[in-house]
Amino acid sequence: MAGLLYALLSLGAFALLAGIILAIAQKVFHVEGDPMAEKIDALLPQTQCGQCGYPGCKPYAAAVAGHEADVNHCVPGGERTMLAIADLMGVEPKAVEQEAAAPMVAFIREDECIGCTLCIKACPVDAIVGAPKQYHAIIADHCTGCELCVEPCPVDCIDMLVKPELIEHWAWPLPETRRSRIGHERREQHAGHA
Amino acid sequence: MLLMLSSPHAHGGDTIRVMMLTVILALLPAAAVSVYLFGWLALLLILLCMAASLATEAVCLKLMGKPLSTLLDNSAALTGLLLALTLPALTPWWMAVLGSIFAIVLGKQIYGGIGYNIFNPALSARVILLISFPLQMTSWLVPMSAATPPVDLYDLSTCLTLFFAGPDALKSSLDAISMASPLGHVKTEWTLGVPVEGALAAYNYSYLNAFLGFETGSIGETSVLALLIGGVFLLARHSITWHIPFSYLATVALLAALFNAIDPAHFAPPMFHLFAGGLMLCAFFMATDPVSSPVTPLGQIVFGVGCGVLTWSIRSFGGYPEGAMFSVLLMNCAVPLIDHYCRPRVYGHDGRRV
Amino acid sequence: MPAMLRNLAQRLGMMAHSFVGGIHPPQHKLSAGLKSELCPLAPLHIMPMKQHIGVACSPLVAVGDRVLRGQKIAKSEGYVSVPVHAPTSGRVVRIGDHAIPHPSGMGIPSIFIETDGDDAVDESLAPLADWRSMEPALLRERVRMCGLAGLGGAVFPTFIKLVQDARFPIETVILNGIECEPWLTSDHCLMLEYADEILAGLAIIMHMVKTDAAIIAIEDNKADAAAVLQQALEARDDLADVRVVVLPTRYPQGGEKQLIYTLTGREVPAGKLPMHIGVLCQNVGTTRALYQAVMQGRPLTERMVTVSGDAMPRPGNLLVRIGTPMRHVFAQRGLDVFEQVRLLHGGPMMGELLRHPDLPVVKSTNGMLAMREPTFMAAHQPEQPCIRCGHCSEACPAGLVPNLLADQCRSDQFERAESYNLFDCIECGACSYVCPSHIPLVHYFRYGKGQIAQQRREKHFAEESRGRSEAREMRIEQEKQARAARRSSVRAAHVGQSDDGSADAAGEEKKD
Amino acid sequence: MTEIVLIMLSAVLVNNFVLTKFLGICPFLGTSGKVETAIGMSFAVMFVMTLASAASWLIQEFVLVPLGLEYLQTIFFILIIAALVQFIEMMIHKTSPVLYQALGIFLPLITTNCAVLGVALLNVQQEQTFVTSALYGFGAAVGFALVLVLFSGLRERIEISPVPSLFKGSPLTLITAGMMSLAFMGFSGLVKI
Repeated sequence: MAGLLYALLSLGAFALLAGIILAIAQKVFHVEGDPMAEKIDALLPQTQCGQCGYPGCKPYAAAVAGHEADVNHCVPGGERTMLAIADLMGVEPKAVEQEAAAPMVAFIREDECIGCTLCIKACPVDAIVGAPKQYHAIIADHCTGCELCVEPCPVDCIDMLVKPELIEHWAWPLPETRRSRIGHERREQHAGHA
Repeated sequence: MLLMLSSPHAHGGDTIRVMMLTVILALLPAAAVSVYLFGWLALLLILLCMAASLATEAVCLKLMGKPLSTLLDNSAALTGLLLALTLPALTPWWMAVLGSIFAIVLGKQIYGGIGYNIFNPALSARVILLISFPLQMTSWLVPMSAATPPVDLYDLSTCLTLFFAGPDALKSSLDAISMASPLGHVKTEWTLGVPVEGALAAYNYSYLNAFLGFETGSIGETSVLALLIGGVFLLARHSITWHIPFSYLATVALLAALFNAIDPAHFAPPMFHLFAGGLMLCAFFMATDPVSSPVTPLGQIVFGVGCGVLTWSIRSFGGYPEGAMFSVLLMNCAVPLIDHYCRPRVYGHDGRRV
Repeated sequence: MPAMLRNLAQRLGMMAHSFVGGIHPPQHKLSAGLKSELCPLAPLHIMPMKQHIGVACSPLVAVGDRVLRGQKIAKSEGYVSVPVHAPTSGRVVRIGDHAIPHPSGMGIPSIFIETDGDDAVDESLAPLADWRSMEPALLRERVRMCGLAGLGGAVFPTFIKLVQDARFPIETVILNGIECEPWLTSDHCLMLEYADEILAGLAIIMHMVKTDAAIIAIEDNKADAAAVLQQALEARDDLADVRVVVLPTRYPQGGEKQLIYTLTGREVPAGKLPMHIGVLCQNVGTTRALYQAVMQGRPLTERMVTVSGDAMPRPGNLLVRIGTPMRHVFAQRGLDVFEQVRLLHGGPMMGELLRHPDLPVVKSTNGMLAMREPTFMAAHQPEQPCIRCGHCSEACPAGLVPNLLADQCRSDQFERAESYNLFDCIECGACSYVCPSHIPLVHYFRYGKGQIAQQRREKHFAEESRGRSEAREMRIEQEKQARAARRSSVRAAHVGQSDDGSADAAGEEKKD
Repeated sequence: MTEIVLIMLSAVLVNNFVLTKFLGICPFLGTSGKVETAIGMSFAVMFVMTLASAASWLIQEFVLVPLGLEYLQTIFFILIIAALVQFIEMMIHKTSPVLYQALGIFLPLITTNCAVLGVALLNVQQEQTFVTSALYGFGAAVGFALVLVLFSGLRERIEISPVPSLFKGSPLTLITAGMMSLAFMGFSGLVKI
């Protein structure tokens, strides 16, 4: 009987001690906010396009950090962004749902624009300039190609054009050899897991 | 047809095939000595290992849908030859075939073929065999250079019987035709309390014999002279650099000299270490295998020193008499990290980088 | 082995300094020692708006304008930029895109000039014969106006290097006559024929950067050029502290960083310029062009081009007007059928493969090579797995480990590639040259560098977008608050009308 | 002094927990994908293992044996380990969120890492003193860290190799671990403890 008592007492006392130490540690090492969300946000392309189903890049980052969203919802970021996030989160990569298209910019056909300012209100990065009853124009260098301005336009005068390729921005493709495809095969294999 | 082809539009003309062939050529002196010592048996072993390696490689290539022309890069032949040279003369034929299959499949093809293996294929097969068949892998046939060789190894039919049917077919036991290797002898005697000098004297050990290759051992590792000729040939042809062999041998010699000076009864002298066992073969042909050794000069020196320390430690303290093979395999594990931390200094950067 | 002996010799102090790595490709200098010839004028010249490193120019002329040789036809649109000049007299017939010698095969805006055959010269720039008494800044402006860019192949605007910075005084001028690329002999030819002009140009450069010390570096396969320059040097009395140094032939000795180390024993720190260690490096061709710009008032409209290759019937060194279609130049040396022939712009080690000969000669064109298809393809055999032999890192003059870098680039591990100093690669091609597996290492590095640059641009753009998006959100928030405040004040006023007491209270609250 | 060296050598190389005793295989395979992760895991395990072996010795000697409660050994040891793991988990979450993410489930799972419990139980079995049991725990952890980091280097290289699809992923990982284990057999008999 005494043995049982000793056992219970010692175990209880030890557990209590451990509990107290851990409680103190919890206070000391308390983590404010979610540092992961910021790290993920830094990887996102900031088009603020909402194609992920969240109202912008930051909310999506927060959702991923909180394990509420998958890593593969960023369409404009494409595979590379997905891999970077998966890498950061330490989770298996998943196939990107939609192929990222070539980078686009919006273009307003000025002669058709009625100056309604609806597109200006829709643009998440203030890339459209103009005043009521005036022609609006897109600052091509600021446009993220999110297409959010296309829908609100009452006269459909906004076109999405492929961003012109500059010789300065031209980059060498991978060599066309059998071995060079290993990297791609590896990525495809990861994609196949989804 | 217009591929995107980047500069340079000139090439020096080196090929994998020629590099591998160079190593095979460099091994010929050692192979010749092995045939002199162990007669037809050595030749059979070498040919069988090479043939089995090539056949295994062909099957693997076929299975993976790669072009069979890859066989012509000579790497499978080299692996077979290297494996054969590390085997004792008494290795039965099936063990040689098994070893070749291990070397090609587990050692190389499983990692993606030539260039991707992590461990030296021949050595990994050798270690698998050693651990699986410890008796056969540590029975050393008495060579033809001995005063009274128990079997005539220059007789083809005797050798064929021995090779394919084993010693029992010759109405003799393994013990009757085998002897201890110098390393094994010293280790056994030490555990019995006999100091190194005494053990060597009892063995009739002679440095000259060991240098020329008249002591027993694995068929290709006996002759220091033949291996040195091959090594110098490789160095001259720029197939290997001096870093690994030099640092490896120097480390073993230094450690041996140091501890021999402290306690000559326990620790064998440096010359003995350098001439004994598979050290020379490992230093010039195994540790220098480009695929499984570091790329950078500093990394190669670190690699060589690591091999040296491990070889000497295992020989002096370990359960196995010979540590050269293990040490190279162990250092193979560390190659990616060595490569990462031992990069050369980059132009315009000082000292270490992050 | 030679590398080992060399390192040993260096350690023992037998050789002063020598860059690490390097290779010894066969020289093939077929056109060495041949007299230069003038390339006849082509009927049409194509002047791309960007022939240098930096910002593109914009045209100053319109279609139909008549231009004179040396007339400025395009002005620079930024600091790192130099203008473009008409190569001969004629009429502007078109302004539009035309392909340039660039691996992408893309075109850039160009001015097309139809030659009238007069070759009338624009004389508006006066020779500056008394440069010794002139301010360096004035001479520097002349160098800029004349469109000078490094003619060794890098085409970095020359005037930028000639800047005087009190913090970094130039101690030594290095005149680069190494020309380590196989086949090429254009600098060699210039040194043999225009030694006096090169030395005069050197004297001007030394005046501009206020130094007396200079080294003329020449490889020992051009001993004749070294002798000529030495002789010309002795004939002058103003260049006492100038030495001609003959170096053992090794590629890439002519690389600016490698040459500076070999000659001075100092390295250009990463991310810095030679200027920061007190060195100025100039190519001999650029130096002669500088002489012409200052002493003759002639803008850069012509350059020496080696036309060679094993498919070239008559190799030679030609003085070619910039903008001349390459097809015209090749035709001068007997090549007009381009089947089974591969054309290279520059030398075989760092030059670019051309898709067709209908491209203009530009300021960077130091050579035009025509290689037979089998010779060319022998250098581009199928890639085999890396056997990690380490020959590439032995050959690398920058101290990189090319095979690991290539692995990283191939599998898109760009951060790691950067930490392995991918951007210190000078793309000399020594690694690919020695690779027994025929791995196109330089190609992988270019891929990696391109991808990293693109990612940086995207990241930069993303950060800017984030800033704009956050600013907008903040503005909307402020507007909302302002509206809410307005609404509440309106409501308060409303309530005040119906009940005086509470309106007073609200008013007092507002004051607080 | 010699004894200390021998204990360390024995724990790190000869009786390596992962490659010779085959303990702690789960985190060995789970966290060796990248060198950085492996290094983080190594430090976590080193911390837990060393402290756990010291603490468990204390508990064994001053609580369990005097009270005759040796049968509660396992529960007590697990409790110590769990508390330590909780502690280090909080610490890593605070100091390195990325490592925290990368280690994921394997961080709390150190609790059930049989190597940790194994070293504590072995210490009791081998009747070590306080110092030697702490050393043994530390040595075992260093051995774990050594092979984990070496292995992660190998895996990073395998990752970019064209491995036949049949062997991609865990099959080749296990084979490679087996080869490493074979190589480590070379150490057998090196230290007789």
